[in-house]
Amino acid sequence: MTNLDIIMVIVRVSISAFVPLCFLAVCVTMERRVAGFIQDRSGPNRAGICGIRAGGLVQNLADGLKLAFKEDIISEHVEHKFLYVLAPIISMAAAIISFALVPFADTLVLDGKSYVMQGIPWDTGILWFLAITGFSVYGIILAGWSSTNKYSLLGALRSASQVISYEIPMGLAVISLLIVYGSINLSDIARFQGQTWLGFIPMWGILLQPLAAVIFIVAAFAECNRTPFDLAEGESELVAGFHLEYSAMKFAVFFMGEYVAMFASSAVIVTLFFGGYNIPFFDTDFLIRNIKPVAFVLLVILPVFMFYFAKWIRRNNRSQYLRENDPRKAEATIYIRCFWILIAIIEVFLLAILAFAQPDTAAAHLLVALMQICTFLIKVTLMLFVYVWVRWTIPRFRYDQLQMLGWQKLLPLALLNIFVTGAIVVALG
Amino acid sequence: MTEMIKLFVNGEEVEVESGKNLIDALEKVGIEIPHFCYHPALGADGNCRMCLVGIEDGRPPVVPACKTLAKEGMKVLLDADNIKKIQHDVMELEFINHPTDCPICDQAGECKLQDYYMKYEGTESRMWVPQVTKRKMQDFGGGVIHDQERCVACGRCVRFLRQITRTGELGLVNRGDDCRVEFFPGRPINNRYGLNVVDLCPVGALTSADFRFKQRAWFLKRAESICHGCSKGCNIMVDHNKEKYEDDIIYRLRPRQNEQVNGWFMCDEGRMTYKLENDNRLEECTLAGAVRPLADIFADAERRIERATKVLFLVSPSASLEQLAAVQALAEKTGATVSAFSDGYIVKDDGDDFLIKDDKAANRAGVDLLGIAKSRTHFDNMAKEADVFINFGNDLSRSLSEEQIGRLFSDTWVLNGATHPGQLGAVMEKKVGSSIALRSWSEYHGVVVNCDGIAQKFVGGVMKNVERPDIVEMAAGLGSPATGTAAAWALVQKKIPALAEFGGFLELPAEGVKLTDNEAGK
Amino acid sequence: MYIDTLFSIFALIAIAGSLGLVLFRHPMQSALCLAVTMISLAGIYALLSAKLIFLLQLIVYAGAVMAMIVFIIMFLNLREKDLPEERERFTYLIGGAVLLIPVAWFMIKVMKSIPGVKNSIVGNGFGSIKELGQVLFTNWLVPFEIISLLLLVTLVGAVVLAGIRRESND
Amino acid sequence: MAAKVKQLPSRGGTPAEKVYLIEIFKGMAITLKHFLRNLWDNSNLYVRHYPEVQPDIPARWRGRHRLLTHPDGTPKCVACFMCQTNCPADCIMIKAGTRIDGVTEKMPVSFTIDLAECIYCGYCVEACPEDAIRMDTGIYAFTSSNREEMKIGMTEMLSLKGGFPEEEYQKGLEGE
Repeated sequence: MTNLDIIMVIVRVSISAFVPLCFLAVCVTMERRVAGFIQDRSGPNRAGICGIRAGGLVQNLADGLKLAFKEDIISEHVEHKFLYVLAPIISMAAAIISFALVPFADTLVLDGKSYVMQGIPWDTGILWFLAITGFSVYGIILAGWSSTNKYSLLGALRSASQVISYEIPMGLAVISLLIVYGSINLSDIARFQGQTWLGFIPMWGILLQPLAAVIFIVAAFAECNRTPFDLAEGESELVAGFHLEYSAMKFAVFFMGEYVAMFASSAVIVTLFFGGYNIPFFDTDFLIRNIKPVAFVLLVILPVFMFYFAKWIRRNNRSQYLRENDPRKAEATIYIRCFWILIAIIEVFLLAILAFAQPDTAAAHLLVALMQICTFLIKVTLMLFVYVWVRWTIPRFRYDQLQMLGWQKLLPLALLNIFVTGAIVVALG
Repeated sequence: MTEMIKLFVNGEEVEVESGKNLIDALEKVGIEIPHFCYHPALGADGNCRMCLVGIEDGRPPVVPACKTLAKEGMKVLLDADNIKKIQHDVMELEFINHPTDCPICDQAGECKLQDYYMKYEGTESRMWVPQVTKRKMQDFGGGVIHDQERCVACGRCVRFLRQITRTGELGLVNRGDDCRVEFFPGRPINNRYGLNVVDLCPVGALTSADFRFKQRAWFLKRAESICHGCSKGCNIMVDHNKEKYEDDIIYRLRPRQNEQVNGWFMCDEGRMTYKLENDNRLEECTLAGAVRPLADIFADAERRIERATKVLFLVSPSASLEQLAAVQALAEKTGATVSAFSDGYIVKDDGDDFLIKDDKAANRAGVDLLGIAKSRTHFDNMAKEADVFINFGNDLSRSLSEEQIGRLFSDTWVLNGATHPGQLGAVMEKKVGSSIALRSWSEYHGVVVNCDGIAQKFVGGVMKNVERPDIVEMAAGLGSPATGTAAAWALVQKKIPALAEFGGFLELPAEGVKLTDNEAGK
Repeated sequence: MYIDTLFSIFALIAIAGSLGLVLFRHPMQSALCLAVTMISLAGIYALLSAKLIFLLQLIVYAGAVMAMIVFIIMFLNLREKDLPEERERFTYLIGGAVLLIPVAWFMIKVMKSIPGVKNSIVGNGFGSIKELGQVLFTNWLVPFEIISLLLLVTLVGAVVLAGIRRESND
Repeated sequence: MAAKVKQLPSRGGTPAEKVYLIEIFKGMAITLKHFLRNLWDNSNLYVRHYPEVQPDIPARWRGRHRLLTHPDGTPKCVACFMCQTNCPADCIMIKAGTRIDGVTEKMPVSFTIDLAECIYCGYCVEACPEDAIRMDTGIYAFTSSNREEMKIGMTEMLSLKGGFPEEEYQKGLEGE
């Protein structure tokens, strides 16, 4: 192994392990602010360090600190303390590992060696995701059962049977996809979606397999225990469901596990149905061959974008009531300056590439990989937004409705989809 | 059995006892005739006119129910329009000068004026002339406070003091709207049954200075109990309440009707015994001066009883039959001697011919029935020999002086079960081996036998914050075969066959069971 | 070397898991130990480059079957006091172990008699999904379909047996 | 005043509605519209920025309790226990005693309300026969770091003043 190999392993693993964790902050902030805006409220807007509130991000920091320093209670009546502590760890670990096989950029070629941009460079792809998400049910069952609390137990019962039921339509939806893509490797799948159809329609999963997309997304919502399928928590009837007895950091781990699972399933949805890391209409080869024009376009677009972004910040970052020398305006100025400095740095790099880089060199490959990572993350963020958006739109299902939907609607539809897809694929040769 | 007769009320046939007036006869079958001045113990006076009822085909057509004997075939009208108008008009008359200060009146909640207003009147006042004002907060002596404005001049208090106590301190003076109850100048109420007038008063005119403003009547929980103040065993109602964050406290004792024992009344001393139940109670159980859990004390005492050559138990003559039987059973098991020495409970020449007795122990007859020795010589002899002495709630300081107690138990290990501190004398109690805080009579159930040989049950409704064992539990903790009240009751039934027919002590009739003299001999 | 170490680790975990399955008193703990064994077995499959079997082991056995078992144990909601008292379990365990010694000895003997095969690459793409699928759907098509049918019949039978009987309602 | 009843036809029967997804997307379009509007310009939010912008409270608002006094400064309360009897939260604790200021016979020796348990239902105000307790102080925020401080006593409640003019308060009562 060369040094480059080792560096690449570290980079890949850290991206696949830490990006989901970093996205926690994005998820939580988005959850709150989107909820606020949808309901015509403002969301968290108070917590700040020296007046810098970073759009609500500091609130997460405050909450994290609170949860970390809260008293960690394990009730006397908890008989199996080890399992009780193990439960949140399982759900968090399963969530993080399930992201390991999702490619976040096309295979990177450096010095003639190619590196698969996944946490674990393995080709079992989507089956791995299905296998690992199946484990998260252990965390829920153990949490609910070892809490020795009827609400927790009921929550765990609901949650576990829900996860087990929805795994089936999810797996069946994936099968019809696999018939189309002809591979279970997520990298292959992503690359497949980089092609275009008739020259202008990207061959995304959502267009090839709309029914499978709907089934998979619905099942993914259920697997993550998200509204409208969050009966496991059902605070109105079950208080808080399986994590009722958990406090402080153990609760926080459950909480984070849920968001990481959301991130992972968003990533899988994006990879399966929304072209993965591909920038629409531009496949990797095209970008690498035309690195100079691409860099130039970026060079122009970024400041223009920043200009409007700054205007937006100015408009919205101000106090909502009469105030002399509004400190939030000063705050907005700081944000804008920071962003301009960031843009300036990126511009310098782009200029350097424009000036010195040749097509098909390491720099070109790296720039494209970075662009693809950004694209991937933007797509995942949009998918996360859909999660949040759905949560604040659709009310919770009743439990029998939930099982009815899973077994009587999604399962037959998924089976039908397999038959139809198989027939079409065979007919088209 | 009394003879039953049939009569008609509002056209419906009812069967009532003969020889009673209409109010009493119909009350037995659940028909209420409103009245102020009539009281079964005081007889009919007929001054309030509230109990006027119609007699169909009778002459006169309207009669006071309190003065009319129920007769066979009588046709009584209660809901005729003219009767309703009479009731309404009487109520209106009573309210002309009534101050309507229910918010500050202690009677509110158990006031006949309030009840009858809701039932029989319920209209706004038509008066526009100023009300006649009279004296308020007049001290009648004997702990009775009088409010002349609230008085309905029914004369119950006056009649009670004339007929029952025969002291006659009160009288009705003036007439019309100036009529009021007064005591004769310089002679306030001064007898040992004076507070009964507070219970007799149907309205809030007479209130007890002791209970005044302490608690509202509707908050009070009631427990049917027996007064433990003397051997008469008056039937009482224990009115207690546990306020939020506070202890369960008895606010007052009221007499409960029992023709066999106390009629309708009780003495003033008896009323005040509730204070002993509330205040200055022993709270902690100690072992060698240190507060310890009950189980440790029991274990220690049991070991000492086993080792001892001679053990003496002292029971209280106020303890219930069950408690006595439980201690007896423990004594039989351990070979100990039981004494109920309690000469000090008898106060010479204190009693009278009405309710108050010399003997201040509630269950001395029961002690005799169970055959427990109580003579002084027996106790002295045993005390000298004993090396373990266990007191089951006997207030020995009443019978013996501190030095006497100290001399008797100078080299004896003592376990003192007591309800109040000082029952073995202050000096002695510092030296005792262990002490157990016991429940008092308002906190346990049981049966006591009064001086007339009537066995009566009582219910303890008070639940103190500090949990204490009662004597049955203490005996059981020391190893008595009677492990609970039910087992102890079975032992009692074995000793006293007259009680054997009742399954549990709660099945005893409310008026008590008269034990004949030869029961004691068995 | 590296593979051997991993194999030993997985084997040890599998053995520890199965021991735990037998030794723990509480069914929940036993079931979780079984899950651990299943996962470590999956690891051993992976070492044998049987990719599909590895994944199926994870999805079906560790994921679905064990989750189902744990789920049902959770349903029973057994507490320490509900468990039967097993006074003589250690006697039984030791007796069972003693009884198993000849069997183990026999097994070892059989193992040793099998001619050793050198570790060798068993063809490119061995154990991958594509290879397995091709074998299944060409050479073994008829048995595969028959088994599918059998499973379907079982499934329908289970549903029919578990279904609500409307007649008994009235 | 009777509640306005609006009858809506039962929905969800047509095939398009039974597919459910279409209706979900319609709903999501509504929420997205709100989201985008507020994201574009957050000055339309229906939010009062509370500590800085104080709410207007009507005279009928049930805030913290106060005990009223006669013009001569003696408490109107006669310790009749009506409020305590009616309190559904069991948060009023009164000790009564003989009156010493000569107004009537009875007065509260202590009058404690445990605000931690109070549910601000206003039954005490309605039950009071003397108009001695009111919840018209206009104080709606009450916090404390321990439970004991949440109990307010008689002197404190007597010292509080009404937050509204008397006519406005009476008008509020009539409105009910």
